[in-house]
This record gives sequence, C-alpha cells and structure tokens, in this order.
Amino acid sequence: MGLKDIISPFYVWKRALEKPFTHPSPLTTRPGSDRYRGFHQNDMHKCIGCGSCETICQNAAIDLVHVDGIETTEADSGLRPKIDYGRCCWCGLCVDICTTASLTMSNEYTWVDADPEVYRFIPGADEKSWNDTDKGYRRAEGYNLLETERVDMDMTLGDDGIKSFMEVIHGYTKEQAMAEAMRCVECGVCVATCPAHMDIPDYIKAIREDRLEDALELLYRTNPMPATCGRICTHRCETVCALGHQGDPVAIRWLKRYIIDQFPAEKAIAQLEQEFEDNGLKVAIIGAGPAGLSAAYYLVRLGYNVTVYESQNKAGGMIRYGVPYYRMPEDIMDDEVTVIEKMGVILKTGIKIGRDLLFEKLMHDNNAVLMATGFESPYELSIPGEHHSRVISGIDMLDDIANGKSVEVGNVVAVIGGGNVAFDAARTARRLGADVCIYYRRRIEDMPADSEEIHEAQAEGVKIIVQSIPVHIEDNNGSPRMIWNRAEMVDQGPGKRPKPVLIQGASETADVDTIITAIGQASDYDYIPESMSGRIHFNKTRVATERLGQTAETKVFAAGDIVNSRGDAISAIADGYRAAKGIDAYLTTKKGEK
Amino acid sequence: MKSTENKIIHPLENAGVPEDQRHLYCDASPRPYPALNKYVERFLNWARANSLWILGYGTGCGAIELRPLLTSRFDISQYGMNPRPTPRQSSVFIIGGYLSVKTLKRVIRSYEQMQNPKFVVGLGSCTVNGGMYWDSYNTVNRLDYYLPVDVYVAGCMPRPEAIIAGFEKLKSTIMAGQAEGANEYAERFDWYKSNQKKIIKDWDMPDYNW
Amino acid sequence: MDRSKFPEIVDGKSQYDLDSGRFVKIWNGPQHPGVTGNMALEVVISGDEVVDLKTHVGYLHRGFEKLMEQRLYIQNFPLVCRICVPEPDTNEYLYAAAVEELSGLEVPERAQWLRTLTLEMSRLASFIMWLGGQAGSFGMGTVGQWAVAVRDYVLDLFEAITGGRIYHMYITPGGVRDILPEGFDADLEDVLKKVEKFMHDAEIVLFHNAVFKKRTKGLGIITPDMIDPYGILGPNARAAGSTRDVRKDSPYAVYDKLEFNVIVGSDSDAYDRARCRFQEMQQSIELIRQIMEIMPRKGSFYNRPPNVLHWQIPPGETYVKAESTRGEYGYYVVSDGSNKPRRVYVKGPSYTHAVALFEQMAVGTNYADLPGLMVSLHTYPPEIER
Amino acid sequence: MNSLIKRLKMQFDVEEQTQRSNLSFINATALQLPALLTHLRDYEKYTQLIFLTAVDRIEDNQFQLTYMLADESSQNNIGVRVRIDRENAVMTSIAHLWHHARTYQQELREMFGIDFPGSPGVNDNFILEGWEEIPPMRRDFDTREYSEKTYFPRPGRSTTHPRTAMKAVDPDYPELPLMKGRVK
Amino acid sequence: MYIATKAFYLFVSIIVALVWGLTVNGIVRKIVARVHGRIGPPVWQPFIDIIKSNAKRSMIAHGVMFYFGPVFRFAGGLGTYVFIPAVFGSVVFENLSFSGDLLLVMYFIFFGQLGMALGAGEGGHPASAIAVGRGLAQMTAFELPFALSIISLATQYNTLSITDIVAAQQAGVMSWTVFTNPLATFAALFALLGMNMHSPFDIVIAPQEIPLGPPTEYQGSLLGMLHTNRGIFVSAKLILFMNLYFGGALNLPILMVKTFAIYMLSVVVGVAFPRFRADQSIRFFLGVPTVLGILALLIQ
Repeated sequence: MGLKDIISPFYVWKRALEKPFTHPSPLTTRPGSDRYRGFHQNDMHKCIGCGSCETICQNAAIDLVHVDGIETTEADSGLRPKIDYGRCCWCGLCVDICTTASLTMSNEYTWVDADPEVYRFIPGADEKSWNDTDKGYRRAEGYNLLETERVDMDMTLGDDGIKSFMEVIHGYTKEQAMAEAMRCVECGVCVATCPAHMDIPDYIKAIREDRLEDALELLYRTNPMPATCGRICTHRCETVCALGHQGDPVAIRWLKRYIIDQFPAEKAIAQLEQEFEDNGLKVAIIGAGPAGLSAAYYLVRLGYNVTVYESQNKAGGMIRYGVPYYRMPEDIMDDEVTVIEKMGVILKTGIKIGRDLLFEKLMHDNNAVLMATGFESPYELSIPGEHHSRVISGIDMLDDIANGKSVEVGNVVAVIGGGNVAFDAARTARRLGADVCIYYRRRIEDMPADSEEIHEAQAEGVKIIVQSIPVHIEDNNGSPRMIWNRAEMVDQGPGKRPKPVLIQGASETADVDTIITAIGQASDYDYIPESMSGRIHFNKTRVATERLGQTAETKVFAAGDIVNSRGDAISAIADGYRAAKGIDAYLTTKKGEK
Repeated sequence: MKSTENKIIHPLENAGVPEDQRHLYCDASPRPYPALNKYVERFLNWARANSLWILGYGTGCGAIELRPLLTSRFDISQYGMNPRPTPRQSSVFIIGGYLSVKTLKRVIRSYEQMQNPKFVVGLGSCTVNGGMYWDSYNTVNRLDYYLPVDVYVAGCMPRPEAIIAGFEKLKSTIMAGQAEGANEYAERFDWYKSNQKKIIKDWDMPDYNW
Repeated sequence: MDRSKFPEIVDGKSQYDLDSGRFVKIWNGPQHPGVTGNMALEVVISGDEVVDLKTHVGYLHRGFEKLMEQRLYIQNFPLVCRICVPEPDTNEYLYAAAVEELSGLEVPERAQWLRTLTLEMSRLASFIMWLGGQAGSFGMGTVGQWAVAVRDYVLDLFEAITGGRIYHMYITPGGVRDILPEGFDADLEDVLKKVEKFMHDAEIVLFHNAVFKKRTKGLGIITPDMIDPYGILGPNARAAGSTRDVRKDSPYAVYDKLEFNVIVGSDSDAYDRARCRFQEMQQSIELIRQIMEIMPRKGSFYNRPPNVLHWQIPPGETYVKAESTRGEYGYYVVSDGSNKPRRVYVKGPSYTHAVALFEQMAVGTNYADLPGLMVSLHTYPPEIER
Repeated sequence: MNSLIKRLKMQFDVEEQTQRSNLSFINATALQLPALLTHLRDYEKYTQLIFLTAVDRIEDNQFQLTYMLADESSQNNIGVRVRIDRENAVMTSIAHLWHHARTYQQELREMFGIDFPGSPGVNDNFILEGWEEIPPMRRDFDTREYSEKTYFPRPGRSTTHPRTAMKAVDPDYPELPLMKGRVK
Repeated sequence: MYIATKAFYLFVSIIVALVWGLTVNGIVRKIVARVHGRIGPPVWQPFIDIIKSNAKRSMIAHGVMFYFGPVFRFAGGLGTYVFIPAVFGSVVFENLSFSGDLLLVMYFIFFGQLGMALGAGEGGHPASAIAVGRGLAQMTAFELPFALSIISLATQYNTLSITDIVAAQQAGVMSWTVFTNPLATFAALFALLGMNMHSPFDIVIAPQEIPLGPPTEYQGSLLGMLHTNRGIFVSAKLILFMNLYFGGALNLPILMVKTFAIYMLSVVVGVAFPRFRADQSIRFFLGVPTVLGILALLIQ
C-alpha cells in the first residue's frame, strides 16, 4: 500500500467534470426500443378469435370475450382476447403463436393507476394511446412457432394419373398424418363451419395421440360417411382454418381420410355401436344418397326402423354415380354403405318410387317419409344447337362410367362449366384419352370447384379457358363446333360477385369431338303423386321445408340437394342429420299427443 | 375492494407472542389520524410528496429496476426521493412484484413499523393479480388484500421510467390528499388482519407492531 | 479454523446464551440494505466479532420447479429467466439446451453465436453490477453509482436485441427469437467503450485504493482444500487456484471457437476475487468483440420444434451446465414422454456459496465486514430458493 | 468414462446409461449408495457434489434421488440414481462427505418429505415457513388448486372457447351424441 | 432591554446558521451527485425533508431517554453554536462568546453525541447499540488529535477565547493558524474528517450493515430535530474550524466561502474512499493525526 493508493482514488473527481449519466427527462425522451415488448395491440379485423393466444399463455392472462360490433361468423368466432395485466409477463408468446399475426405489442410501457381492477383490457377494442403505435414487438421473419406448410400428399398426377382410374390421392402414412395433426392449434373455428359440425379438433388430437379407435368413434358421431368426406368433401373447414391465415390450412380432409383408411368396413363395424333400442316406429327414405343414408343412420341410432329406397342398383347416389373412381373408389363406397347397413338400415335398391312403389303406399305404411332424391337432371345450356348428338351432359357421362358402360368422347373434348362435375368430367375424359379444355364464364378464383381439383386437373393436362361463354354450337361433319365469346368481368358493387359480360366481337370457334356440359343439375319430382302436389311447396326448384326438414305435409320431410343449395356431400349429410332430428321431434311429439 | 365484512372490532390477541413478552409489544390496533386544517394539510402534503423516502427492502424482482432508479442513470433523488434503510424513517414501501408468504410476513412487519402517512407502490403484474406466479403455492396473488396500495405500475418488470411515472402519480395523489392508505389500514384493520392470518400459518408475531 | 473460542456446536446448532450479555443476536435482513437481495442473516456477535451465522433463505421462493412441471415445454421458457434476475440469459440458455438435448432438436449455427453473444453480454452486465455492489458494500458509493449506470447501457443493448431490459426471453428452444437489429454493431462498440472507460476509472479508484485494499486483503480466504467439501464454483474457486471453467472444460454454444484463457487467482481473499472478476469482465468485453467479428451474419436462427402446443419429448434425463458469473450453473431436466417436463432442477452456484460456505466463513470475521464478504462471494438469493 | 463404469461394475451392482460423452447416469441401490459415493469421491476423483435432488416417480410409488458428481480434472459428470420408497421415505445422509449436502438434504426433507436421519438441522425450516400441507414438490400436491383456494382469485374473469362461441352460427348445432339408450 | 436585543440577535444568528448549514448540506449533496455522475436533489431538499419529518402524524417511543436523545443532540448543536463567535466583530453574530468559550464549545461538541448515545441505546435496536459503541470509540480516537491540536493552539495563542484566537489571526493570510501552526491544523482537520462522518470514517452510520446507526429508530419530528441539528451543528463545527485555523470571518460572505471550503475537504476525501472499519479508523486516528498533534504540542 503506497502513496499511489492514497492519491489515485481522488481520480473520482474527474467524473464531476464530465456529463452526468442521468437521463434528463426519461419519461418523454426514452421510448421503448423498436422491438420493445410493451402493451398489446390487436388488429380487430385480422383477428379471428381463434384463442391460440389464450392456450399458450402460461399465466392464464388472456380471456376470450365477446366484443361489441364484432359478429360471430363462420370464419370468426367473434371473440377477442382480453388481457389481464395482473397476469401478463410480457413474454410475447401470444404474439409468436397468433395465427393471423393480428396480435402484436407496442413499444409503450407506462401504465400507472391506483385501481388494480383497471388492468384488464381488450387490445384494439378499448381506447388506448398505444393502439396505433407502429413500433414494438413483432414476430421476426424466420421465427414462427407454427408450421405454415402442410405435409405434402402423395399423388399420382400428370401422365401417370391419366393412365387409369386408380385413385389419385394416396392418403397419408402414419408419420405424415401425425405430423400434419401436430399443426392443428385446436381452436375449433372449423367446427361451426363444417355443415355437419364434426369434432375436427378432437379427432385430429386423437390422430396425434394415436388413438385411432376414438378418432373413428368421433367421426361416426357426426358423420356416417367419413370415407366419402375424407375424399371428396368440399372442406369448408379448411377455408376457415386459423392456420390458413398465415400459411396452408391444416389438411383436415386428408386427416379424416387417414383415420377411415385404417378401418376397412369389418374393422369399423367391430368398433362401432350396433345395437339400439327399437321404438317400433317406421320411417321410409327415398334416395340412398348421402342425405338419405345419413338420415337413415341417425334414425336407426334413435331406434326407428328405417327403409331406404333407391332407384339405382347400388346405394350412394351422386357420390357413387357422379364421382369418378379415381377420386372415390368403388370399394370404399361399398364399405361405407356396408357400415351403415350393419347399423340396421334396410336398403332396397332398384326400386323407383312412383314407378315400382307408390308414394301413397309409403305414406301409409310408415310413420314418416323422407325425400332425399337429389338433383339428377342436368341443366341445359339453352343455346342454339345444343341438342347435337355429341353434346352430352357430364353427369350422364359419369353415371355411365360408374355403371360400367363404355363412353366414347373422341380426341378433343370441350367441357363447359366450372364446378366439380365439370372437372370430374374433364378428368374422366382425359383418362379416356382425349385432350380436354374447360370453358368457364368467370375467373378461376370464382370457380365453385375445389381448388385441389382445379390444381390436379391442370396437373393432368386439362386446359382451362376462363371468361369464355359458349354462344352457339354448329355441326361440323358430325362433330360439334363451338362458337364462344370472351367475356369481361363487370363489377356489381360491393358484396356482389362480378358478372361476366360478353365482349363484342371477341368470338372464337373451337372444333371438338365432344362437348360435355356441366353447368348444374335440377331435380325430378315426378314421383310425387298428384294427390300431394298441393301439400308440398316449392321454392324455385327446391322443396320448401322448415328448419328441420319438415315440409308442409307434416309427415313428409325433405333433405339433401333438393332442400339446400350448397350441393355438396357434407351439406347433404348434415341435412340428413337435421331431418333425422326433425323426424324424431315430430314423432316424439305425436306419440306424446296420443 | 371496499368491503365492510369483518368490521367487528375485537380485542387483539397478540397471537404467537409469549405471555411474558406481551408488554414488549403494542397490543392496540393502529388508529386513523384525521387530516388537519385544509390549508395546513395542503402544505404538509406538498412536503410529503416532495420528500418521499423509499424503504430499502427489495422484496422481489422489482428490486433490480430500483437500482438504476436510485443511482445515476435515472437518479430519482432529483425528485426528492431517497432510499432509507429503516422502515421507521421511510414513507414509501415499494413492493417489487410477487410476495412469497414468508416475505409477506416481513413486509407486514415493516409496513406496520412505518409511520403514518405511508404509501405503498405495487410494481408489476404480480401485485395486481399474481402475475406469472398466479398458481404458485407460495406467492400471494393480490396485494391489496393484505396492504392498502396507493399506486400500481404495470409491467414485468416495469421499466424505471414507468416507475418514475408511478411516483409522479403517487405525488399527485398525495398532493390531492387521497393517499390515506395508513388510515385505511387502521380503519379496516380487522379485515386486513384476517386476510393476512389466513395465509400466514405461523403467526408468531404480535398483531400489531409499531 | 480454530473454533475453540466460539460457542460449542451441538447437532449443527451453536450453543450460546444470549442472556449472558456476551452475545448479541442481530438479524441482517430480509429488510436490510446489507444483504444481497431478499434474504436474511441471523448473526450472533460478540463485540464486533461474528461468532455464529445462519443464512435464512426462502423469501423469494416462487416454486419454479413445481410450476415448471405444470407448464408446457414452451411455456417454461419465459419462466426460467426469472430464476436469476441479474443474469437471466444463462437460465434461458440452459433450459433451451436441456430441452434440445432431450428432444434431439438441432440449433442453427447462427443461433449459437447469438446465444453466446447474449450470454457474454449478460455476464458483463452481471459483473458490472457486482462490482458496484462490492464497492458499495465497503462504503464506496461512487463506484456503485457508476457501475449501475454503466450496466444500464448494456441493458439498453439487450432491449434493442430482445425487446426487454431485464427479462430477455430471447433464447428459446430451437434457437433465438430474432437477429440483431440494424446498427447494433455501432451501438455495441459505443457501449463497450463506455464500459471500458468505467473499468479504467474503477481500476484506478477502487483497486488502487488504500482503504479498499485494507478492507479486502486477507478477508474471507478460501483455501484450495475447501473447494470440494464446500462445492465452491466459479470465480470463488478460481481465485483459490482452481482452473475450472465450464466454458473451457466442456465448451457449449460456440465457446470452443473463441480464444480466451481461464483467469486464475492465487490469494483467494476478497481482493483477489474482485481482481479475478475484474479480469473476467475485461475478458468478456474481448469475447464480445471476438464474437462480433467472426459471427455469421446470414442464415437461419431458429429451428422450429413441432407445434409447441402439443410438443412431447421422449423420456429421458439430462444435466446441462454453463458458466455463469457465479460459477457452474446447471439444469437437470427429466422428461417422461408427456408435453410437460417431469422435473426441472435448477442448480444455482449461489446455493452452496451463500449457505454452507458463507455460514462457515463468516464466523470470526468483523461484523462490519459481513456485507462486503457476502458480496465478495457473489450470491444471488433467487437462484438459491428458486 | 467407459473404463470407469467397468471398474465400478466390478465392485458394485450398478446399471449404467450414457447420456453424453461427458455425462453418464448409473443406477444404484440405496443400500450401497454411501459406499459408492465415497468410492467415487476418494478413488475416482469425482470429488465434487454438484447437486442432490429428487424426482417423484409417483407411478412407481418411489422417489428417485439423483446425486450429481463432477470429476475434478475432466469435469465429466456422473449422476448416481437411487430409488427409494415413497411412503415414509428415508435415505442415508451424506452430510459427512460434503458440507453442502446438508442444505440439499434439508431442502429435500422440506419439499419432498424425504428424511435424512443424522443430517444436521434437517428438520429445520429451510425455504418454507409454516407449511401445513403435504410437501409441495410431491406430484400429488396440486399447486393451482391450493393457490385458488388460498389466495383470493380475481372475480369477474370468464372466457369462452371459440368452439362454444361459434355455436351461434348454427341453431341446430348438434348436441352429441344423437343416440338413445343402447341395448347390448 | 439588553437581554431582549441579545436574544433577538442570537435568534437571528441561529436561524442564519441553520439555513446556511442546511444549504451547505444541499450543495454538497449536489456536488457529490456530480461525482456520482448524476444530477442530485434540489439544494433545498434538506428543508423539505425537515418539514416532511415533522409532518408525520404518528410517532412511537421507547421511553423517556429516547425522547431526550434528539433533544440532547439538538442542545449540543445549539450549545456549540451559541458559544462560538460566528463573525468577528459583528454584534449580531458574536453570539454568547466569552473568554473561556473554547472549552465550553469542546464540551458541547461531545455532549450532543453522548446524549444521542443514551437515547439511541434506549431505542432497543441492536444496530443502534453497535453504532453507539463504534461511534463512541471512534469519537474518543479522533478527539485525541483534536484535543492535542486545541491544546497546541491554546498554548500558541495563550488564550481559551475563540474571539481572541480569531483576533490574533487578523494580521493577514499568513497569520492564520494553518500557516503559523500547520501541524496542529492538520491534526485537527483529520479529526474533522472523523467528526463529519464522511467516508472513510462513516462506519458509525454505515447503512450497509447497521442501518444508519444511532438514529435507526428515530422518526417523525424526532428525526426532524436531528436533521435540524445537523444544519446548526455543521455550521457550528465549520465556523469553529474557520475561527481556529483559517482566520475567522469578518462578514457573512467570507464565512460562507470559508466554511464551505472547509466542508469540501471532507467531501473531497469522502467520495474517493470506502469506509474504514471501526478498529481501523481508531488505529488511523491514533497514528498520523495523533503524532501530528503531539508534535504540534511539542513544538509550541
């Protein structure tokens, strides 16, 4: 210890001459850094109320609550996160997991109050000074807690695919299914959107945990035809999937298919409940399409004796006869029907009501009758020359193929329409060896067909010409020549879809071997006898019913395409459920009256 | 939480204190002190607000942000604040976040040793509703059940600036004559005590320590 | 140590008679400025000499280990940094490393560099605060004031990278949450210069200070043969001649790619420990510069684990360790195949230093030296009781 | 590390599991533990006790005690695992081997209820104070329930699951399952 | 009439001393803050603190002696001041100085501390007791060089009247004691370091281990009284040193400059060093300062 040790400490005084460390006015001049994790912000319009933030919050700081002015719609639960700042730890996990990236954090950090109860607010809905701050914590690029890409599905596409009617989609393997099931955040937004309200999050969870028996049970609770839906469903659920906002939606349809693929009919039957209390009441169902089968299934489970009458040789309706085998193999359809039959449904095929059996007899023999006949008659083009012999309807063609008849389409085929039937017809034609071109009035994004189907068709070499309207069909040495006109989309104002309008002078011709029309179908109500015609009301082409399918003739119910306008299998299945519920309610009250 | 439950005044038990030591402690409950003449009180409140002495008890995480605050970078001495090492001389008790039951016991002791008027500032989520440790078996969730709190500062941890803002708020509350936590504690003494005793299982201290 | 003049110990408890007037019992803490953080020392003194000391901890007990068993793997990552408030990043790193090891999750190279950068920065911040505390505990508030202010500059850097001053929550299983912000290099250099200036000043006024030397030299000597029986770690052990440093012994993150030497002392008293830590601070600055120079600036910084809401980790157990400012910090994680850890045990180095070692060392020292001695062991109570 | 295990196996009845090149776990019986630890400390240079803790294996009705040792020179770690009965859990104290083992044992006594007879001050309070429930680190202690019961939950908080909220979209939302009394 | 005027003058003098003492405190805090690299409290902060302390509503007591502690302390401060002629030749500030006042002042300087010791001991806080022990030990230690220095001065000027000592230094700067008797001055200045309780001799009030030392238990108006005393006592000490060693003051501005400069001495040392332990500081005072004192005495 020398003199230096005594003198050098006085060096501290140098600091007195320097600028102080103290920040002069920290409150106003020190905003949080650009990434500061301050108070939350939420973009009310982007948020769909999926509740992932609530799930991941380890502090249970987030509640989902209804907010005035936000309606519950099919894609939005109408709920918004309400954050309890008596719990929040500002970790930002909620921001990281937000499926829509609507939840962020501002760089504001001062909130002082004497009342502890005020520290709860709904970001975005409650007026706060930091609502519009553009700085603060955001998810970094390259950092995302959720997988945005779905597991690729193995498919046979392109040249290999069109060689045969083998199923194109191969289905997930166990690893793939589990990986895809992992992506789900279990928000349940999809459940409401699914017409049949299937327990999507639950069965995905069951896949993830490899409880396939439970998964099957869950599927059959709400959907008697899961194999069908696992293949050809229009999957509205996927369009609202929370993950779809920042990437691919969860492949709900393929996951469903994965479950049912593990259960051939015998295994599924072994797994499901089969014996139900018999209540002695009889119900007749006309049409063994998805709606009819679904209603039959539910009614059997409720204890009714159900007979389904089908005019075709096999049950399945449009799914069997309108969907080609490469999408919906025949044996899968058979399995599907077998399971339902095993539940106790009596199926009588080849019986056309009105021809083989009179509607009145049904009315007499049964306690209730359900009409589920569907739309079978194709719409006409209503243009000159459409009755040319080489102009066929898509639905008829598919029907013929399904019945094993040979169909000749030639080398060049034009398909008119943009729905699933159009694409099925086009791809079938492709498999028959033709060059196929689809003509559609509107744009690709307006097509009612599933996007996967469009994509697969394109991959198989189907050409698509959009904004094209056929105006005339001529005969060209026995084969048809189609004159079509280009159209432009004219905006119809907000909320209405744009309308195609012919462009003058932009007409072109196409020489083809066959023209397949697939612009929609209508129903055939011939089987309804004269005596009842006044008692069943119609709404344009559809049967007017009550909420649960009851027509004006209380004993008669209706379901499926003849009632709802969505025209897809899952809606028909949901309709079947509704009708079953309606019939049960009707018969139960009637019994009570007695 | 202005509740009137447990309003019955009963003689204090001085639980836990051996009989022969009772005389060492005060067995009277605290009493509220009414404000003086309006103008005098206004002047005194001004002095109280501008000379806030902080009790140097780092009860939780929050203590870490008090250091920059008390030292050069943010230097709250320029606002008339100073750390004091003893509760006797301090007027502000900063609860730095969560309170474990064991700490709560000491906090109550320290708080009761502070002299009226005294103020409590709760930092962070933990004092409002338990914060991160909402489901912990050892931390209390809501501070205002155990002590009257004048100001809460949100954050986890609140930045020093936010705490300064909290002090500004506390100052304005004091100057407005509304920071009467000590009187509230005296008036609702039984309610506070019953809450405290509910969770502090080994109550081996006098009911009220001055 | 010759304990014959101190009260007899029976069954781990000193036998002293307070009524004799020879002994005075004093509680240092928990409400007391002389203890580091919220803990208590039950001190018995005779005159100015400490004759018995018992450390009381548990005032900060939040039941972390229990809470972690109740939360998903991802939900624990905001929790762990709270275990050690002044140096949270070690916890974040270790938790992430343990989970990654058990789940087999790879971490991108760039993330490892960023992790090392934050680890070193937090070392620096923690050491700076310790230096202030060490000076302050001997009554030199000036250095204490400077230190906390300078540490705040490092916190500003943390805020720029991670969005949080104290709790960074930056190192997450799979990588880190973000890359460095723009203009960070210049800010960092600016801060490092400030820190260096502070350290230059501190060296002059503190380490060449007659009174400081007088107070610390010969205070709290740890002899090499105490290291193992007391489980002494980190600078406390290195000042006694041990060369253990996890960064060198079993390199983690990218420490094997950095050049540095283990700093070893010889006198192992409070002054020497301070000296060692001071040199480690200088080393940290050097390491930060090295990292900034060779760190890759491109590439991925995060490997996503499977959906964190359902992330299950196969059964197994592991122990991962890292060098914190107080010594080897370790996480022992047991997974049972579910989506929540079965057990997370956090081994903080203060655990042994503040209880078993300190209780032994304090006996015989002057009561006035107690705070300084305690700080010179560099203990943080929250990591003792968790 | 491997040679060490071989040597150990010659003397003790242990099972080994290597986690990393510098970390192994060995399973030992409670009876031979003190001898094993002493051996490791005195002859194998595993001189440092890093920690001692317990894992509640409630499904086996056992506690697993893990003693983590570190090699003085190579800093390799070895974790010695011992299973003991969960009911009336008692374990031999190792406080005589390492001074700081005392606090670990004190903590285990408090948090798990494992007794270490003879360990100094093992029955004193360490972290908790006035604890009346079962030891909190045991798996069968529910901290959330205890917290809600004890610490005044905040009133007025309620949340809605999106699935529930979305039932508003469809009045015929199925109340599942649609099935009546089953006969089997 | 004479008494009334005197009393009024004394009152004015005390108020001035008090205000100046507190202001010096405030300024010094500001300066120390600069060294710390911060802004520091407003200069008038000590005044607000005193008002605040007196505005406390409740108060606790530990017996009669507990009350007397601050009273003694205050009396000590006041007593020290009133017997020191603050401004040489001023009627208002001559206070109650008389021919033997130096001894009385010496007595009062320590009277306050002793009284405080009694009161603090009554508080029952062990930290207070320890601090009192340390304080008394340290006081004894620095009192030795101080006493030696005073004796040296008394021998040098052959008087025990402060006024006379000041008068003897009026011949010019070089006639100040600091130049005529540097050894005694330095011995006394070392003692002043101890008396002012700045580092390195502030172990008595070390907040790190014995929260504030003797006044630990004091609060409210009792603390206010202690703070008030600090104002007067600081003034008194500084004026005494100014009078004895730095030639006194002919008017208030000079008094302010000189006392402030003397105070800065403690501050300059204080911010640069940690604190000594009690035994170390006792050893220190019994070393160089005492030797200086003895030498100063021997030389006279």
